[in-house]
Amino acid sequence: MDGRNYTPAEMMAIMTCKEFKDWENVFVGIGIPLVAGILAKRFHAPHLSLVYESGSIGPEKMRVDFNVGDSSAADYALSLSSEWHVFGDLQCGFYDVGVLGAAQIDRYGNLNTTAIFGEGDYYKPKVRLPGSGGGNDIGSSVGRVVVMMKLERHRFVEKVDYLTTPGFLDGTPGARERAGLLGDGPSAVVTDKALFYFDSETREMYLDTIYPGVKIDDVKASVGWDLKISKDLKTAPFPTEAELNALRTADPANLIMGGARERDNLSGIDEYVKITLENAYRKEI
Amino acid sequence: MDGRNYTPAEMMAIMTCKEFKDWENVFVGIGIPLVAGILAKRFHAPHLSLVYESGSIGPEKMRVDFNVGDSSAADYALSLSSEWHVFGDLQCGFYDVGVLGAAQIDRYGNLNTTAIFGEGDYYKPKVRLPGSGGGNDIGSSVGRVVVMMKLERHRFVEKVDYLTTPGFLDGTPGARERAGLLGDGPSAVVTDKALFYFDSETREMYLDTIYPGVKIDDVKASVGWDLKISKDLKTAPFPTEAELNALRTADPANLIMGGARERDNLSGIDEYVKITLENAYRKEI
Amino acid sequence: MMSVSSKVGSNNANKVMSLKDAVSKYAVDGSTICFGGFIGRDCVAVVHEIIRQGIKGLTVIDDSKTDIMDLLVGAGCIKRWEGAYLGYGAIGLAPNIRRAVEKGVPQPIEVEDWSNAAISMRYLAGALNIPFMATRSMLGSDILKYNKRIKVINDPYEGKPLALVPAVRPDVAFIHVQRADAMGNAQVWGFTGNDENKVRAAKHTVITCEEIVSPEEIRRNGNLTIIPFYCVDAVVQVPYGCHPQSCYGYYAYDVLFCGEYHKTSSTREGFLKWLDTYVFGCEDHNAYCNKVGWSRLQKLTYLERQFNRIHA
Amino acid sequence: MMSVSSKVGSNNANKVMSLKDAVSKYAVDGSTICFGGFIGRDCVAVVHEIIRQGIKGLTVIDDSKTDIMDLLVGAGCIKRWEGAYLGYGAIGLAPNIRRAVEKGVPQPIEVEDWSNAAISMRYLAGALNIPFMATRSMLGSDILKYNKRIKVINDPYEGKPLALVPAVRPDVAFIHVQRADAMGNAQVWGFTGNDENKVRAAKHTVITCEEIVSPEEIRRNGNLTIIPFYCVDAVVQVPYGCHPQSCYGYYAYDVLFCGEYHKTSSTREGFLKWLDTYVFGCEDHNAYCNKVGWSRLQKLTYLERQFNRIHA
Repeated sequence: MDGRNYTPAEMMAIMTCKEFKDWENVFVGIGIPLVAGILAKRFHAPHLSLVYESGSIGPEKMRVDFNVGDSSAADYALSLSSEWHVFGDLQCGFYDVGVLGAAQIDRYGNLNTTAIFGEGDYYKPKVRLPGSGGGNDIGSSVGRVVVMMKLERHRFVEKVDYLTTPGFLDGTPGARERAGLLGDGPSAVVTDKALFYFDSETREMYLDTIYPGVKIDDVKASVGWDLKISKDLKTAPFPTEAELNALRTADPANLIMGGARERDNLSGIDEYVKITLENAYRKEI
Repeated sequence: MDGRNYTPAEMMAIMTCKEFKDWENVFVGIGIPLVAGILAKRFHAPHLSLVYESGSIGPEKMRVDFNVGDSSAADYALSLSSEWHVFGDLQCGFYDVGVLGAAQIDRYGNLNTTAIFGEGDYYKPKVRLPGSGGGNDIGSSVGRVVVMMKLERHRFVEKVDYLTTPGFLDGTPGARERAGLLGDGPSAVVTDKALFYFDSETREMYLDTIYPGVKIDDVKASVGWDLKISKDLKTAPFPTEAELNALRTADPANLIMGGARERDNLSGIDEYVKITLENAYRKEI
Repeated sequence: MMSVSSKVGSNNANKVMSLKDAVSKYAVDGSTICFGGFIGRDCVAVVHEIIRQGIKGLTVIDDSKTDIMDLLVGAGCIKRWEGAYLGYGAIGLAPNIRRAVEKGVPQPIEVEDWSNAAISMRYLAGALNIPFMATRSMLGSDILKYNKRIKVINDPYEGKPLALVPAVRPDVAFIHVQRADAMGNAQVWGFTGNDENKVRAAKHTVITCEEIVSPEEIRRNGNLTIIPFYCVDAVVQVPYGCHPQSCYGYYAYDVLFCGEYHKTSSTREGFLKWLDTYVFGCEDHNAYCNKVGWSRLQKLTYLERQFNRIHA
Repeated sequence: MMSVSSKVGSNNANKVMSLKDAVSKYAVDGSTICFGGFIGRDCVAVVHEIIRQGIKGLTVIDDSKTDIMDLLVGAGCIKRWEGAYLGYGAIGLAPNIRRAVEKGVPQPIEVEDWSNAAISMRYLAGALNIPFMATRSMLGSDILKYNKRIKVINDPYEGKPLALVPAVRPDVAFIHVQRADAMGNAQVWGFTGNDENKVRAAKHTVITCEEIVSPEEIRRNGNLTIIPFYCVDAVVQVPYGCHPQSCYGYYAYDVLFCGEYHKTSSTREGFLKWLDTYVFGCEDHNAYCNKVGWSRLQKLTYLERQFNRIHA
């Protein structure tokens, strides 16, 4: 294995992890965002506290979570609390950063996780999506939002079909405050090909960093509006071997990063238990 | 000791205890009401659950509480919860009966625990009282209220100076419901001389039971309005020796029933610890 | 005006009953229900029994309940969902929910969108017996646009926009916990979701638990009793009642069993076969455990206890 | 608009400081404060230190806080009380409060009346960062008549009368707990009052505790951590910090010491002498414990542990 042998999902997790600062409280959703949180804790942000909407605050991450309500989310937590308290704490401003995925995003970082209308509408959508979950709440009140999604033209759209989670709304100054929202809104969009930030004046998403081997024209072609590009466009470094190793140890059966099909590579429950225990991250508790 | 050798306060505790039914949840305040709850549990209502506004639900009463927030209030409780949850549960209707004291009461059971105006007013009262505490909340939402107070003419008044806790308000049908109140209001007033109930039609307090040796005229003279008397006026039995014994064991240093001055009868902390442990009510826990 | 007595079940020392009786008594056709836990501590055994009994026309009001909702929707038990999330993150909807919403198979379901914080606040309002709660969520979003039961006001103290959400008062809450006594005092370890509020908001509560313990055991750690007896109507001992979901301190998530479910349920036929095997083919939860295999369940307990133990 | 960062103290591993420093930093003249516990777990050591430092002009917003308010009022620290209860049941007001309210000695105090549930809801609103909460208390009473900050509305869902009470956001909450780690994760045994909400509503929180323990000890029982580190600014170890009040699992109520206080404080002179002996005459809480006598304190611990033990 070397640092150039990695999947787009792995690159996305590693780029996301760098958006967290040490000592922050991160409100994490399930899947890749969570692995990014584990990774940050094992590298530059050992004092990061993860918070789960199920009510777990500051667990030690010794095994990967398959969902935000997996009992693993509660492993040696500093505080085992309630869903409503955690959302109250979110609204109080105690959480610095949240990570969200979406099916659609617009240039102001507004997100759709509810429905793709297609020829239809909200009541007869082409694709019904899961809904807000805690996404709207996080986008409304958390310090800043990091969005993780695949860079595809049908996802980066001029206007989202359904605005599930507010970004900068219409982008006018003070739009969030006028609506009554507390958090500072989206700060970064991490994709499988490039990293985007938001202009502090216009609130518009711009291309900040491109990943190794990706062409600017590919990125522009994957965005449904005339994308602005940083005057100081950067290229991301390759992931390090240490990062890739840590990532693969955190998700030893590759069930999160690799997805559902990886389950077929396991012979059964015995192998799964064995792999989990062999790769458990042991801190002295 | 025989059953005729008792204080008015002891009679009041024993009469109050009879107002509780087995299996009920009783929201208790401090002092004599609490001793009445302990007593009921040791006699006819062993499955009574006591609830304290500090957040304790269903403790075993092995020692007396000096206040509703004494750690004794939490002894082996079934649930140790919060003040706000207990008040929420009160508002949900989970508590059958509450016990309240007051400085003034009117014929409709409205209570004043805030201020005696005298020549003054709310802002310059003759006597400033403790305030509502949880009294208003209990009177608003509990199933029924048992009031405990001394029978004195300056307490049983035509109109309370300040309505801290609603009884039947102006006594008109549906007055409580119109105000938005949930509980059924006062059911009994237990005093040191007699027991009063409320007419289910007129909502007016009437004399139901007189204590041994008390004269009706004494009772009438102690009430500031033209008191109605039950056609079926009863005389309370003397307390039994068992009741008095239980009462005195529940409060072995006589600090609740006897009041503050009884402290001087104790030689010091060693004697207090000894008396408390010797009289502790031991259930197998 | 809610009568005081409407929320008070009879207090008695022994509320223990069978899962079959608890479900048939409280999960009647057309009722409104909710479930405890948050994926972990999901009421899976209860859901199997609801399906086994063929209960129909249920409304579920809940936060994120994908796994058990997929079963209930696929089995045709659900009329309406008021909630926040039905899905598997990037994967999208669960298989039966997708078929119901996109093709009306086995039947269409009504969906009303809320956020998780909104549902949490709706249960908090129910638990306090007040008609609504305020939240700063959903402002500026299309959730408001399509859900007219959310009212945006300028609050009377600060004059700023605020969303109001109405209380929930479901007919019944099913909550799985680690330990309860026969009277219904229920103790939870791990995150607690909205359970403490659901049981207070619901007209009836059924507790399923890993272990029924003595009241004396409960009294040793009253701080863990987040559900007091007076909220509870029935207590049922159902060990491994959350499988294949996790139960903190008792057993880990069965990721492979869930994987099989997803694969099998990707077709309607596969799902029906799955139901025949694990629900209709098992007369009760014990039979389900037999079918899953006690050795497998023990391994999940072993795995969990390498990470989480209950200290009490 | 409240900035997000205004409520977030710096997260760091070690917030331990002396009681003297914590009080001088957070209980500044003119600030608005509240205290944890509910008579049991009263912040007595904190109150002594506030008096020792001569802090003035405090507003206290709280439920039932008779004992510590009597000290603060008598020492002239209090400008205003927004609360529910200052008294001893049938006995009436506490001695210093009576003198302040009835005779303006040592100075008058402003009093605004609420009920305990109303104060609880004001803190719940603060903890959720919403401007108000609804309650069915106080309707039809004179509390409403004299307190214009309680707004009676016909609620927009059911059309029935309802009282709204505004959120509290005190400058600082002082909370005494049994155990906390240096980062501020605080665990409480016994009833919890409104503590979980006070720390979230307050701009700053100071935890005093019987014992500072390791984070590993906290992690063994995360369900008891009702106060997470991010609500906390300072952690102070103050054994017997509630004496003469009780601390569940640690020591019983000192009824005789309280009796002496009442007797002595029945005159202003007696109270001032008491202050000289137990507050000004003790340079810190350790000196207070010396004066009370460690043997006496140990007896209270012995007594408490005959009834309550912490199982963790």
